[in-house]
Amino acid sequence: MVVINRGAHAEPGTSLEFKTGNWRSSECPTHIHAKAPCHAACPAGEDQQAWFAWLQEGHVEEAWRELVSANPLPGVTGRVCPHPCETACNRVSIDTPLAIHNVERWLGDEAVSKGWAYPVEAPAEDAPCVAIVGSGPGGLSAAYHCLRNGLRAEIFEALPEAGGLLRSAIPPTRLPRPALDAEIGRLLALPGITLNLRSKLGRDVLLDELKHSHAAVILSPGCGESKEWNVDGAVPTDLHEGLHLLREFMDHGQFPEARRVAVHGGGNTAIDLCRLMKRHGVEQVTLVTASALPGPDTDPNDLINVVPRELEEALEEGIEIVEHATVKRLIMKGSRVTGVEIVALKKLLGTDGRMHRIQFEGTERVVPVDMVIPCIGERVKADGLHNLLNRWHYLDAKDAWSRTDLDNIYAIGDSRGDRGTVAEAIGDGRLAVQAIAANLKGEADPQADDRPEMPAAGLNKVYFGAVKRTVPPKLPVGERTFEAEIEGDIGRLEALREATRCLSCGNCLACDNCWVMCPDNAVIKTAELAKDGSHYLFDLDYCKGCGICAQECPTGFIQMKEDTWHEGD
Amino acid sequence: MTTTDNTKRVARLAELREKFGRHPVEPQEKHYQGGSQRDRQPRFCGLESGHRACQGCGEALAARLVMECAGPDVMVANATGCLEVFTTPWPQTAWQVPWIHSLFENSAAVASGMEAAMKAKGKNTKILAFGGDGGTYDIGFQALSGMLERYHNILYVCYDNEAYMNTGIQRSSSTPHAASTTTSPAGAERMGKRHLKKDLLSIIAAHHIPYSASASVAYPADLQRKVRYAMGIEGPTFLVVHSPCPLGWKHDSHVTIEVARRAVECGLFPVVEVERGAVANVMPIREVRPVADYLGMQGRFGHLMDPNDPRAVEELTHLQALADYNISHYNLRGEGEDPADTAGITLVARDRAAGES
Amino acid sequence: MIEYRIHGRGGQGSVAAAYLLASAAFEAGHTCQAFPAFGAERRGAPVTAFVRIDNKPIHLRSQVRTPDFLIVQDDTLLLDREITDGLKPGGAMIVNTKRSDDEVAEAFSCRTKCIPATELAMEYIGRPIPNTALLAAFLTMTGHLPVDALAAALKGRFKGKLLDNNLALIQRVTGMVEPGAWKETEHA
Amino acid sequence: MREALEGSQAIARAVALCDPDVVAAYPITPQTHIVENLSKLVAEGDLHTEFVSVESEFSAASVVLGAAASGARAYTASSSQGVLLMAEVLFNIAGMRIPLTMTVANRAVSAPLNIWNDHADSMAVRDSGWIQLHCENNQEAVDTTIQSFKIAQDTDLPVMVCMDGFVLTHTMEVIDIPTHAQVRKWLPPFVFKRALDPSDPKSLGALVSPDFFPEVRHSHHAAVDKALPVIEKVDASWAKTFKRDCGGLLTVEGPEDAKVGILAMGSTVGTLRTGLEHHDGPGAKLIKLRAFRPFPADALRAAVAGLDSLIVIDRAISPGLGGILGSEVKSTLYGMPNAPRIHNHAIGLGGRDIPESIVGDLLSSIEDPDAPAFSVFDADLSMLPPEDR
Repeated sequence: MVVINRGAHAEPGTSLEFKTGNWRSSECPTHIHAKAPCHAACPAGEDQQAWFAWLQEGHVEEAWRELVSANPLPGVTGRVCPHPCETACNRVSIDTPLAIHNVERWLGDEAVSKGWAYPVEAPAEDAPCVAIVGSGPGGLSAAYHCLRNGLRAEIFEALPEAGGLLRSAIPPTRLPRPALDAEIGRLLALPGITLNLRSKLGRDVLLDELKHSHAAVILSPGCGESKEWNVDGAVPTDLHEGLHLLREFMDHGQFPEARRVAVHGGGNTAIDLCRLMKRHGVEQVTLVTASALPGPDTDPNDLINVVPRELEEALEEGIEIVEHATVKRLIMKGSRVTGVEIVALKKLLGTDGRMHRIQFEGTERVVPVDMVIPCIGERVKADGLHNLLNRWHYLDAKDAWSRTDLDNIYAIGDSRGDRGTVAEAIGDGRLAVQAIAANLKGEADPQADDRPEMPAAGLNKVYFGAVKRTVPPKLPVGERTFEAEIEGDIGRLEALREATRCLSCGNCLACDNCWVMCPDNAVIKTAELAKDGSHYLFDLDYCKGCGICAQECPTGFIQMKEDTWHEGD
Repeated sequence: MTTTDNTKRVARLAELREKFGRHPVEPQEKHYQGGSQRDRQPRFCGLESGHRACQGCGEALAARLVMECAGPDVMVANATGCLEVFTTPWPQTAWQVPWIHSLFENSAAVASGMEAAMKAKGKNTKILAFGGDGGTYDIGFQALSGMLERYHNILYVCYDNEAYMNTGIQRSSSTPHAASTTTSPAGAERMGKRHLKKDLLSIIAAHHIPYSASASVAYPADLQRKVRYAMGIEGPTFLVVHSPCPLGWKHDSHVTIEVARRAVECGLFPVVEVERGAVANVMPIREVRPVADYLGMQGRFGHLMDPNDPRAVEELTHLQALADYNISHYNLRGEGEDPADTAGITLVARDRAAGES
Repeated sequence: MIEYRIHGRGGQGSVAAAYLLASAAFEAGHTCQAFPAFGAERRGAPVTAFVRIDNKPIHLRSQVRTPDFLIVQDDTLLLDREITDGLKPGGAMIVNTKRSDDEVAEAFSCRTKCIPATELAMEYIGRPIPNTALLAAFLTMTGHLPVDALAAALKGRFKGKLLDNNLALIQRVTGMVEPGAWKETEHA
Repeated sequence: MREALEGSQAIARAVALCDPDVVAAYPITPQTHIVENLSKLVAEGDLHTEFVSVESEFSAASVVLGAAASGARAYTASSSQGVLLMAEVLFNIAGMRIPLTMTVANRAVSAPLNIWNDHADSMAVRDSGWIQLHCENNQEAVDTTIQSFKIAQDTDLPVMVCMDGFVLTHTMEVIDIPTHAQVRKWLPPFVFKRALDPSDPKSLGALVSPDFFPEVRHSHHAAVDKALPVIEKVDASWAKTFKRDCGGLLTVEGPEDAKVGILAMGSTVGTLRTGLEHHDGPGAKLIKLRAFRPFPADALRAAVAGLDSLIVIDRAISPGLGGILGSEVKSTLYGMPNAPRIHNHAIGLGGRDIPESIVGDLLSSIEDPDAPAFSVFDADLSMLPPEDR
């Protein structure tokens, strides 16, 4: 019963009895920790936004620990990765992407120099042991993630040194050996990892044995054999294919004599080879690629698959690149090559709905060369794996966890045939081990991270100004040798400064915008971190659903979603 | 946390009671539950939730921001208008401070009386007077001018949403030129309001009071700084806060802040500070927007957006000229304070953290 | 009850004269009532004020239509022949003028006393306010209020030199007129 | 102490005796002298109050509203157009049940412009919900002013002390002004329970929906109604202390067996009394109505019992109806057995001088069977063209 008081006055704050929450027509604000696009794009599974958040607060070691929770080799990927994270970075919509790659490398090197401990514990003595074939980035990642999952790892490497293609195929100008050795060394020294060198599958150890002796087998042999090169007409008897030449050069520092060279292919191996040969004294190096060079209208699917920086440096160094072309025929003088006939080519959609490479008749021309080097990709060496290889000489992995048709056998990295980067191999290793660990515990496969990605349009860019991207030091073309690393270290100050450029896509910045700008006082600030990782709660008893908080959230962490609230909830 | 805060509140109440000579009473448990998260907010909540403002109301936001840094030792005189109606539907009130509503046009005079009462009783409780643009620019203007002239120790805050919104969007002297309202509708003969927005701040400044300023809900930290500054001044101070009205301006409720921000960025609502009649400070616009960016978001200017209508083009050009005038008159173009100003500015404005301007 | 009507011009202090007379009556122990003929007149315009003096409460609020006495503050007002309208038979008029009593009395057919009050005021007070001189002459002639009551009333209004000058003026005027000359009118 | 004082000066002195915390007023003839005298008291240091020199009557009313709502004893004064300019605030003060005092120096309302006395101004706001008390003379005005502060805070209602402009405000008469000590002893300090106060923050002036409005309105009506005994009690208490009263709600004078009565408010009563004293013939009862709001219906019925005719004097008219007081008296007496016949006349509009001889004219007019139910009694209709009569 209402009792009307004198003059009809009201007692303070009584409006709280009136729940305006039921005014929301359809949507209510929700905290959504969407994937930052860098994270979504990272094959290794790093959450760059998360470790940048640590850096923003000046916690460098925490940033590294966050980073290596997914990728144990930041010193390596920070040098060799084509960094799709930067391509995806939302800062592009304001100025230029974050220099994630450079900061990652700095973090990796910092960890080595400071001797920070990897965030792992020694597995129990009787912990299940996983056999890993190959010590390339995939194998090393798998071994590391075994430790993170409480498993032991035993690596079988055919060569006398660990590292796989990191050692055999990547020139020290991109990945100096001391940096590689230091990071791999620290990783392999972790308790719970056993490394067997010179243990070649099919010769020193058999797959069937491993299947029985170990809880699971991860095959990470890499691609050690070049693909067959199809070209019309005759080929020289001394035809060298690219990977082979590269390895030879790594081991002996020598290339066959040639004045003018044509390289056929479009990957990092091809570019590395071109640059090394040019530096070695070859007058003219021509790369013939079916893909396109980057340009404003270039279809990403058509883009040449090399690290952009490497491509840029190659052009700086005078490599000639013929895009949208293929080698049709070799011009021979006896057993010697005197030229290559190249023809224009493009990937076009066929009537069957698939992409086809179409050569255009009448566009043929001849480039005079002394040597032609096919560098069109590699495939798995069959040793010890005969019955597992498919018709293209790859291992068939059927899911995201890299399972093969055989129980407890996983195939990761380049050997899957659908991979091409160090980061992908590292990601494969992590996922395969997570599946194995779950499997051993009798659990279902781990949930894939199906969070939506935060698009640039989801941010409120008003709150972010333009900031210049860090520019790493670089050796001038004239000073580039075969050993000295071309790109330099950005240093602590630049790394921390670069971190301030991160937009924290989809992550709460605790900027207070929602708390400050709610006309209905329906955002509650909490001292403790709430479950969703922010310091704010929505008081849906009063939220009218105006959407200001979502609109003004700088990072898109607040989004308007379908309302599920009922009064009294 | 709970106990500390409750202890603080009880101590504060005791202090106030001491000051006002009241018999101590326990805090009313009903509305100060102490234990809830809501009661532990690290800010003073003078305007509570549960008020009946529209979704995305700029005025409700502005009033809340003002109260945060003004209260609790204040008393408010509120003119008739949306703010009054949506906060105090009897038997409820959203106010946590002493508050009185009398009439549309007398909040400045009622506040004068309250201030005189405080003086007579030797108390220094600050008096606030609130009014909308109708109650300030128009019907309450005389009372306001009198209050300023008599030099009462009052902070007058005008929540400027540029029309009589409470009665259904009729034009006021604060309505911008060419805006369509229910009493200045756009039609075949007329392009909305025929007259200009009154330059109230200059008129207020001509009273040579210690401090008068404009602010915008889009820049809450700036707004709150101005309130704190005014609170510290012994004498009359005046603040006009640009407060978008989604209903009257005809924009979506979620873009309230964005609309207000663009008003500042295009120069149509200059954010300035005036001390003793002289412009002391302005909020610089780093990147000046065309007025169309601001006007185009709002239905009240919809009739100006037809590039094929020469009348629309003329009015749009006129508004652009008015904005340009403001920019040159107040010298608004420039660097300085980050325009995207929030409470957590250091966390957000990465360019500033990076040392770039 | 004795009723008075005071004629003057805006700015000459007609109301003040009425209040002064009423105050004097109060000082002498009477009840009194004094009020102007309320108007919106400006400086120089003819104005009227009224005084009632009695020994019991005065309830009547109407203007004085049949005065016992007239006090005329400015002889230019004599141009208005109606100035003596309603004057009770046997009533008397005191006029601020340099003219002779007879001249004015003849013109208006009533008992008249002329006092050059402005000149006297200028001499004693330095301002052309005729009230003190007129009232002093009037009270001396009627005798129904002691002149001391006027002095007391003046003491409630003025201080220092101004008061002394006014009191000196009273002394001077009382010597100029015949005490009790109009006394019988009190019983009229 | 008895003094010969101008009415306005006496009112200013009376107000000062009540120690008001806040005074706000705007000058208007004939209220001006009250404000001037208050200003002078402040200037001389005889009155310590916050004197707010506002820019309009509207603000004057608003200022005292704000001040009283903040727990201050507040006072204002106005007249005529000023009262009408205040009208909106006056309704507001009463509706919010805020206790304060206002003196109205009653004056006609223009057009045509007229600065002289009648009751059109206070009548225009009679429905505002204020208590309205009329004073016959300046002694009553002084006493009622002091009483009004007590009545206001005892009832949580504003009180309008109505005194005739010029006729009282500009008239000097002998008035007994109480001492400060006496008033302080008699008048309790100001208390307003709902006062704005940061340690107990209430909201005043809320929006009341149709769900509650009739109840709130009724409570206001009941409160004004219930002020009747308060007014009587306060006057009685005053009389006990100061040995004089103001006549409570109304007073009746004259022969017990009189068949004719005259009812009036304000200073007119004095002239009528004098007129009756001097009138030959059977005596008449004189009824002085002091409380116009609340309207003392019961007291009035008792006062008129036994009368055959009652002449009701109005000092304001409601064009198209006639006298306002007359109409209210009629409606009050309606249905009363042997109710007197009402003769309603407006006199003295716009300051028309009321001679004592009017009593005779009034009394003889009731003999005329063709007399209209209402007339502007002292108007010379021959001055009007026939079509405008």
